Amino acid sequence: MRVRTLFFGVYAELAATREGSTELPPGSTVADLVVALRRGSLDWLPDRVVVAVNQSYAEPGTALADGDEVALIPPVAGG
Amino acid sequence: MRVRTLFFGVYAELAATREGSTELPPGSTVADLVVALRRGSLDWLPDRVVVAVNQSYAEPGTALADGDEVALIPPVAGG
Amino acid sequence: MIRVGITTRSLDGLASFDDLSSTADGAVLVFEGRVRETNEGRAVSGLSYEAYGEMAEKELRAICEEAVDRHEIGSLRAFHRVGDLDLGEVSVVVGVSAPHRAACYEASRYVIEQLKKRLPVWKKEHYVDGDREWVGAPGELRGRTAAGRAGGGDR
Amino acid sequence: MIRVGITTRSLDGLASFDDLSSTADGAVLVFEGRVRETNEGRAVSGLSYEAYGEMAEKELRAICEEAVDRHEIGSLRAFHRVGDLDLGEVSVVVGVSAPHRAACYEASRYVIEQLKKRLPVWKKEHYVDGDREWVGAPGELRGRTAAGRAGGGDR
Repeated sequence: MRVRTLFFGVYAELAATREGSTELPPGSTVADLVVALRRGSLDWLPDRVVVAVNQSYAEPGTALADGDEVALIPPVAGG
Repeated sequence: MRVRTLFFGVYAELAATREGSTELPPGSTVADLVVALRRGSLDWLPDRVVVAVNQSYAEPGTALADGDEVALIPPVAGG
Repeated sequence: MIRVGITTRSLDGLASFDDLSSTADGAVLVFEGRVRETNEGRAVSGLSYEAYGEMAEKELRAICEEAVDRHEIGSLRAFHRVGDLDLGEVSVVVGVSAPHRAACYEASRYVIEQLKKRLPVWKKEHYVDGDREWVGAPGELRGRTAAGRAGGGDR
Repeated sequence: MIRVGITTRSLDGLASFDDLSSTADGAVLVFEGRVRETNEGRAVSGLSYEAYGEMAEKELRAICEEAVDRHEIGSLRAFHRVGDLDLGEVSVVVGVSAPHRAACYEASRYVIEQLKKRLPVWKKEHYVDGDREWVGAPGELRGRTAAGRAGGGDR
């Protein structure tokens, strides 16, 4: 399966992109995606990075599905 | 000595005036003034009425002086 | 830095966001109290406020000075209106600007709560049924006013 | 009753006292967050905000719905601006009207505190010395950004 990845703030700057996509084995979780990204070019990505799946905050154990929109969320600073 | 008395809100309505003056023996306190007013026509005045002397809240024991401005303060309801 | 007043005129613009603007302050909070159409279940048609004007202004300034002593504040405005007010009209406004939001919320709340306790201001409610009553007046006195004797004071 | 948004345009008028007027509500409270000239001792020249727009709008609506569930509220407005902001410009506005003031203060504070914790919005501070930094970004990442490599990221 393939998920869409979104980058914001300092993560977008370091990834030098705002969007990517990653191929994962069926049954992969959020934690599996983070491991895959860190093994690729995003070695700086914190292993406990906050993640949103389809625009809702998700846990590391959340299962991913083909076509999911997964956002990597740096520490927020609104207001 | 003589003090000026001011009435507001429901007290002004019941006293049918906004202002009066009362003659008191030298050395009188706020409590003495309230007793004098209640013995006069203002028998409805609560004996624990809140009083301000010269525009500051005062205690029953506060001593009065000739020419003081004494306001009888009904329960406040600003805001 | 503190501006206060008791006035018969509209409070429009007396504690506006424009007035409270400073690049030193990251937070601005403006509270408005308005005449509601009901109070304790009775339909209200309007209010009359009366104040011991000179004392009320002194007391309001004292309250604001206490708030400024307790919190890091840029500007503070507090105004109370007196006279006859229609439904929806603004009776009180409190505006605060501060470097940080916590001070804004705490100072604003302090001013409005203290003002309600301490300001020598009185409110007569006018009800849709024609009755009028001094809010907070002791029940035993209400029965003695003209409105009370006309039958409205014994609720 | 709830209106929220994430927008690149000025927030002027999006949570105004006129907009929040209802004779059922005796209290109106409007909070504005603005760009301050200093942060943690550094002189700021401006900010850029970036948001995960769709999620931020959903999250902001969820926060407002929680506030309405917890308090008796008439109307609630919350808007966050994104893009480049100068000193003194409004970055966030929260407006509440309610029958009684306690609900206004509590709901307003709830929305701003939750928004700061949960809204997927990021802020890059521009400093007078020319440096720029993502606020809250982990120190070890700052050193890897273009600004960090130019020497500003190791404070």
